[in-house]
Amino acid sequence: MDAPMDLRFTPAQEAFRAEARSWLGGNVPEPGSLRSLDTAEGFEDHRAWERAMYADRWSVVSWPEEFGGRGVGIVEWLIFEEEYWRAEAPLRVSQNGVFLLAPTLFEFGTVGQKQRFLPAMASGAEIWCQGWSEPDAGSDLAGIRSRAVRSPDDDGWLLTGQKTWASRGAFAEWCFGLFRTDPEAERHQGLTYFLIEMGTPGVTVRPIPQIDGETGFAEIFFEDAFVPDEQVLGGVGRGWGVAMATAGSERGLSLRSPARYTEAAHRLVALYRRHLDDDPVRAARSADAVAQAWMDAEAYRLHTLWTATRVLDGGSVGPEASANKIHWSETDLTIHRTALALLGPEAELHGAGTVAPWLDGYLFALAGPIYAGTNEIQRNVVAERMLGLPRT
Amino acid sequence: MDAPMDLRFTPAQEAFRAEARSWLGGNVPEPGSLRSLDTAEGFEDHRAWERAMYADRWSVVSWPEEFGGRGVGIVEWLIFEEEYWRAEAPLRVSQNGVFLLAPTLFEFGTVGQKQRFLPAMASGAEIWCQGWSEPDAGSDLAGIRSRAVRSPDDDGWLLTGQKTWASRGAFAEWCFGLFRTDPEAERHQGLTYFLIEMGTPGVTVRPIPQIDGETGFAEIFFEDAFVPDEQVLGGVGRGWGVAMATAGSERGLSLRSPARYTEAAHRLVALYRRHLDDDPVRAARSADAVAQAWMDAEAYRLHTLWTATRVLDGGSVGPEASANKIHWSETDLTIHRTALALLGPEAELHGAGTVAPWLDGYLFALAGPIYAGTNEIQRNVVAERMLGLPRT
Amino acid sequence: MRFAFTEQQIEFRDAVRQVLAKECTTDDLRAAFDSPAARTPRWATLAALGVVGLSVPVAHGGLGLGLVDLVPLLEEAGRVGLPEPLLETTALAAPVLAEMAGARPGTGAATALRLESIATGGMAAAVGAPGSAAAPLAGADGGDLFVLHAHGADGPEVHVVESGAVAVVPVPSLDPTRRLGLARWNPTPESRVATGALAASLIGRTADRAAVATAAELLGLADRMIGLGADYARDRHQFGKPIGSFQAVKHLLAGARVKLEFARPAVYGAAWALDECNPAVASRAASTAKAYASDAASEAARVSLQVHGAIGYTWECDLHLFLKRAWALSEAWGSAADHRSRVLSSLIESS
Amino acid sequence: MRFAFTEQQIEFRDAVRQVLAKECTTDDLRAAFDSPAARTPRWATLAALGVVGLSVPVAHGGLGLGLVDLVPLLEEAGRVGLPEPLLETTALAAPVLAEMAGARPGTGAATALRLESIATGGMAAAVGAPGSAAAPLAGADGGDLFVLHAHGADGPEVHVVESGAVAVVPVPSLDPTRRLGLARWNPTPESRVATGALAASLIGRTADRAAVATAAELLGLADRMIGLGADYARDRHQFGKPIGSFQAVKHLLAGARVKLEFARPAVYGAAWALDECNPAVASRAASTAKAYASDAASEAARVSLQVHGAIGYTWECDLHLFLKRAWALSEAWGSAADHRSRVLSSLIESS
Repeated sequence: MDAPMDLRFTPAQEAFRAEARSWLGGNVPEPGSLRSLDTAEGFEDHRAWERAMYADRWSVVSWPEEFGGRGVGIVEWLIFEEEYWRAEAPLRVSQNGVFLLAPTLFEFGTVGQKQRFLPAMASGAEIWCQGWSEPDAGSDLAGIRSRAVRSPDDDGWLLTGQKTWASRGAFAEWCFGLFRTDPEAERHQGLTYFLIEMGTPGVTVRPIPQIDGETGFAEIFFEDAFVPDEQVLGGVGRGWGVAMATAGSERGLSLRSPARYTEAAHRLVALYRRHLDDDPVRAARSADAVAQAWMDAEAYRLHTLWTATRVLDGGSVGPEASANKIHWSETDLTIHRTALALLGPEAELHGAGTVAPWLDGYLFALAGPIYAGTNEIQRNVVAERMLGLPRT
Repeated sequence: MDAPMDLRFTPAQEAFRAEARSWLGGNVPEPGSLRSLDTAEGFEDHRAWERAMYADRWSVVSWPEEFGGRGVGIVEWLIFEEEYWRAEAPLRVSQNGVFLLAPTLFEFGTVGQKQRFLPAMASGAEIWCQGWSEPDAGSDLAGIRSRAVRSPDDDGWLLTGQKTWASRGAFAEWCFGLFRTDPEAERHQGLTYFLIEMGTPGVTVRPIPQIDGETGFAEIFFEDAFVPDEQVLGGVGRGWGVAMATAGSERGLSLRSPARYTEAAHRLVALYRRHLDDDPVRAARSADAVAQAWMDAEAYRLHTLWTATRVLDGGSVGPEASANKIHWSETDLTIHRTALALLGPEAELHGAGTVAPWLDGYLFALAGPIYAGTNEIQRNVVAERMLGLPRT
Repeated sequence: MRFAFTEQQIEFRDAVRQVLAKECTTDDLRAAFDSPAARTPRWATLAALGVVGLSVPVAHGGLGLGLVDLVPLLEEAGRVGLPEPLLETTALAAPVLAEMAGARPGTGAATALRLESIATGGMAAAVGAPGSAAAPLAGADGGDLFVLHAHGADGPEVHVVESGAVAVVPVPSLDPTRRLGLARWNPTPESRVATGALAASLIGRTADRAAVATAAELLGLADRMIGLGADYARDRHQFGKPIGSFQAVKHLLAGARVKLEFARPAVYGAAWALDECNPAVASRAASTAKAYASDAASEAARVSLQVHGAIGYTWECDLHLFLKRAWALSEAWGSAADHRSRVLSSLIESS
Repeated sequence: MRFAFTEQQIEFRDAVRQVLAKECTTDDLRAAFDSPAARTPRWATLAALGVVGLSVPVAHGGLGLGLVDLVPLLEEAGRVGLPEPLLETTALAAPVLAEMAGARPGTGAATALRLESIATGGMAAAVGAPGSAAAPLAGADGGDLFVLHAHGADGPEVHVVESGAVAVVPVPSLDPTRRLGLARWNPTPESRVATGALAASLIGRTADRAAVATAAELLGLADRMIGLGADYARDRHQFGKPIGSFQAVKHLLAGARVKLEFARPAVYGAAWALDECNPAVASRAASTAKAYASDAASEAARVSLQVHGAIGYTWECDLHLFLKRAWALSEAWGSAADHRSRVLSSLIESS
């Protein structure tokens, strides 16, 4: 821990980058060639891409080799992400599993659970969705009402209730979710974290059309759906603590790598440059915002490297995950809003060539301050846990 | 009420404007020639200016003639204000009396009170300060603890307690303030509105130096200070309702006429223009903010004309006063912050020629979101009374 | 000085509000999203009320009224997300035709017929923005009458053509009721209604009218989105109480409401300036109005979506019907930043 | 890749923090506001600790360390509002002299003496910003050593002169410890230390170092102001509870804290880039750092004042001691907007 500060990557890390870049260069599908993730066919297109990555051990580089990874560290993972976004590779259909559930499985899962679930997750054979929010439990996640009662044979649980806003829920094979196993306990207690096969009798799905007409997420209904004891993660009644570990991942390091934003900022600068050639006076009005957007992404990159070093030194990520979530969600909005301002009246053109990625990205970015805990909730966390202000 | 919309002033109004402009042109002291309001000498300089205005019936144009005014309407008052600010006339040392107390006196005062207090207020013979906030009652004004008990002779009240943030408090002759006359009553009840002579035995003043080193406001201590019954305004125990009328004035129309902001915005445009000649690239970075500042002032002017017409038609100003206060305080900050950005590193130069009015104005503007009810409190009012959201 | 609408203007607005509350529900709006059209039965109703022909001269079957009269109705159109092209037809095309009819009585027949057809609801328009000949026009897909610009030998020209003479390539918008399209056509001496200085002035005044009319619709949209957000915040409970009792939610909505409060007089004042003042003053007022209304509506959209949370992101929640229109209109006929830039140029020229 | 301070750097910072907590209290700061000076007993203490001579080469009595080592100490200086010119002397003047001593061993004697004097606390500096020859310099009033710019026949020149050769006209700042002054002097061949390309490079690198060093002080100032605001919000009660339990107050402070969180790595990364990378990369990083830190400190100032309410507006509340420094340093050596503009130019050139 006493080496001097050095933001350069090591030769080994640069070699890893070169290998990743080379593989991605030869294998990434033509941008736009996969059908929409929100259709059954598109889902399979994306699954095939996961399978291809897995075949050459690129789908989960930071996992141990026994589960299909390369056992590399967090810095190499960040390098891989940079290359992945630079290559304009497809959105990861297995994202909920690989980035959210997997860190939790590594921390809380039994040996058997890891062996059962991780390789199939890494290969795309089993796609996961998240079953946390309920119609009346959003920001107030501890208000969960879906319940689980012991099965008659005492070998598992019968789940009943309704989950909502499950991204990929329409086509996923598996779902991880929180259910109330002790109706007597206090709000944050008596919750249990379950791994549920979507094909289980008693589980039905209703896709929810989004604002853009696509079916991005779904409601999941449970009626006495049986889940065996082996599919409890982290112990009965301990679901809240296990879930908070996942929530930290979603807000923090693992879901939103900086590359997503640094690449978008890079494309924004290119867009600005083109508009500067076409209509310099109008483009110049966006100059300040373009610079801010680029700096926001750059600050996020540096902050991530700072956090990664702390994690490598044995530190942990606490309420900074909430600061992180506020920053990346606002950065995403700044980048896309600035792009739409540059595009001007063109910005409403749905599905049009150069506009489409910016408009789609804007619609996606708009959800950023809402999902994974609204930014209002995150600001409460920052105020209470980073600044010591009293709870309301 | 069925004349068509017409934002032009009538010939009579334009004649009034011409008369005001002519008088101000011949009488306004050289800008900067009066000593600081926050010194005893400067206070007298400003009092002399009030006396001069009063002598020619320009100090309170909208008041009835019997009290020293011209009996003109709200539109003429707005016109006078435009001319006043355009002429760079001095700050009004009698502002608390003329703009805050007077509307309340007209509404709630007895004939005797009006005759006793209004002319001396109009002539500057008696300058008023405000005694509302207390060390523990700021945003929570209803938390007032200063109290009044009946005098032994039952001909008045004995006041005890502490008031703070009294602008002009160091030199004023009179104070209007709220005291608790019924210690048993609920928070908003049992309060009474008193008019208090500062020379009363038992009243002492401690000036509070401000952030800029000037003594802008003061604490006022009361120890069994006797106030006769004739100096109760609006009835014993009715102080809250009377005070809210004054608060509406402070937030709304009468304290902050648009001319203050439209003139500042006009000077900002001139400053921008000068910088555009000196360093066009750097100045251009402020272009958007300069335009926004000018528009904010213009929108405030139009909103005031809109409200003035409603008032002339017999309407009243409700929670819009809170929206108003948020807007003018933010406008003032926008204007001055933009000016300081144009000035760049010069902006820290205290007391320097061209910088001084902008830096002083910025320091004053910074207090805007705080006094007269913080903007946080105003947003609560807008949410609850304009949007019907539930009280917390 | 009198800055208020007349009782008659308010009565007309209230009558239109009542009709639209019935005839333009969110169910109707969803139907319009599925199959957008210009001349619907609702359009006929508005024509019968005199709304569509409001700025058509009385001699041609209209009410012969000005922008001050129209603005409250456009605000109502915004409030319900009216999918028909009231803005393009009544605020923009009709005044151009009316001016032609007055200025060149000789060209009378065709222009008069078109004005009468507008007033009776028989023609709906699309109007080109200055300097964007290659850009899609709102209302073009399915439009009857086109007011277009061309660059002729003597500079700018204004042409009026009917749908038979225009090939329209539809362009998808996030809001299908915008009926965007690229118009291809051949300018002819017959289609030309103005050249030179007159054309330049007409194009400039049309852009100013468009800025104010769009701003008026944005006021209605902003009010509606804030209202939807406030309704939801009263109904939705979390942590055992309505989310509208949380200060964070209150202050989001209050901030948007304050912006709307100050946008309104700016828009009304600009409408009056366009009806009554010289072009320089009117242009600056129009730009102030559009900049303010665009920002107010953008903020209302952002805040309402944030208050709704995930439900606001779904097709089944009504919010998106207004969000999409607000996003489109915020940028249409000049963004807030474009108009701030115009305001500043005008201030510098006149100072 | 390793992005952290070393244990040694952290220990040094903690030691300096401890000393400053005792030697630079707000009472001390008030005394400094009353009679500002450069070489105070506190300055001697800092010199004895090696802080003042940190970037003076070992051969001349300093520690010979870089900006990465200095930045955590500047952050501490900001946290306590240190009134002495650590930034000007240690971050800016010493590296210029060190480079001269290395590049032109012939000029040795005077430069070596000055470096040694800096390291022992015997000289405090003022440094001119590029392109602002007529602007007041921080630390000039009462300064010992001046690094100044002139325009010579071959372009820009850098000169080093001592107080005897400079006439300083004091200029009042809102923060008297800035000791602003206008420096009048006669450039001579003896005072000249660099010309042409070397001078241009030296001026550019000095500006970049100044941006990062100022940014580091702003981090400490922002942290202090947020801390004062949070302390007050815990203590102050209204409506029967601490104001810090109101969501509006929480979110104000949280927003400022998040900005600070992301400004920190930007500043640390820029310090490293200035020590290790090519000038173009280093300049862009320096501008990013200054823009971020200026905005973070401005936001912290605004928010802390708002949370304090009227008491924050008084001389007796400590807040203003930090507000004024933050306002001055946010604009010094380039505002956030100036640096954003530099960042964008650099991105466009390199894209």
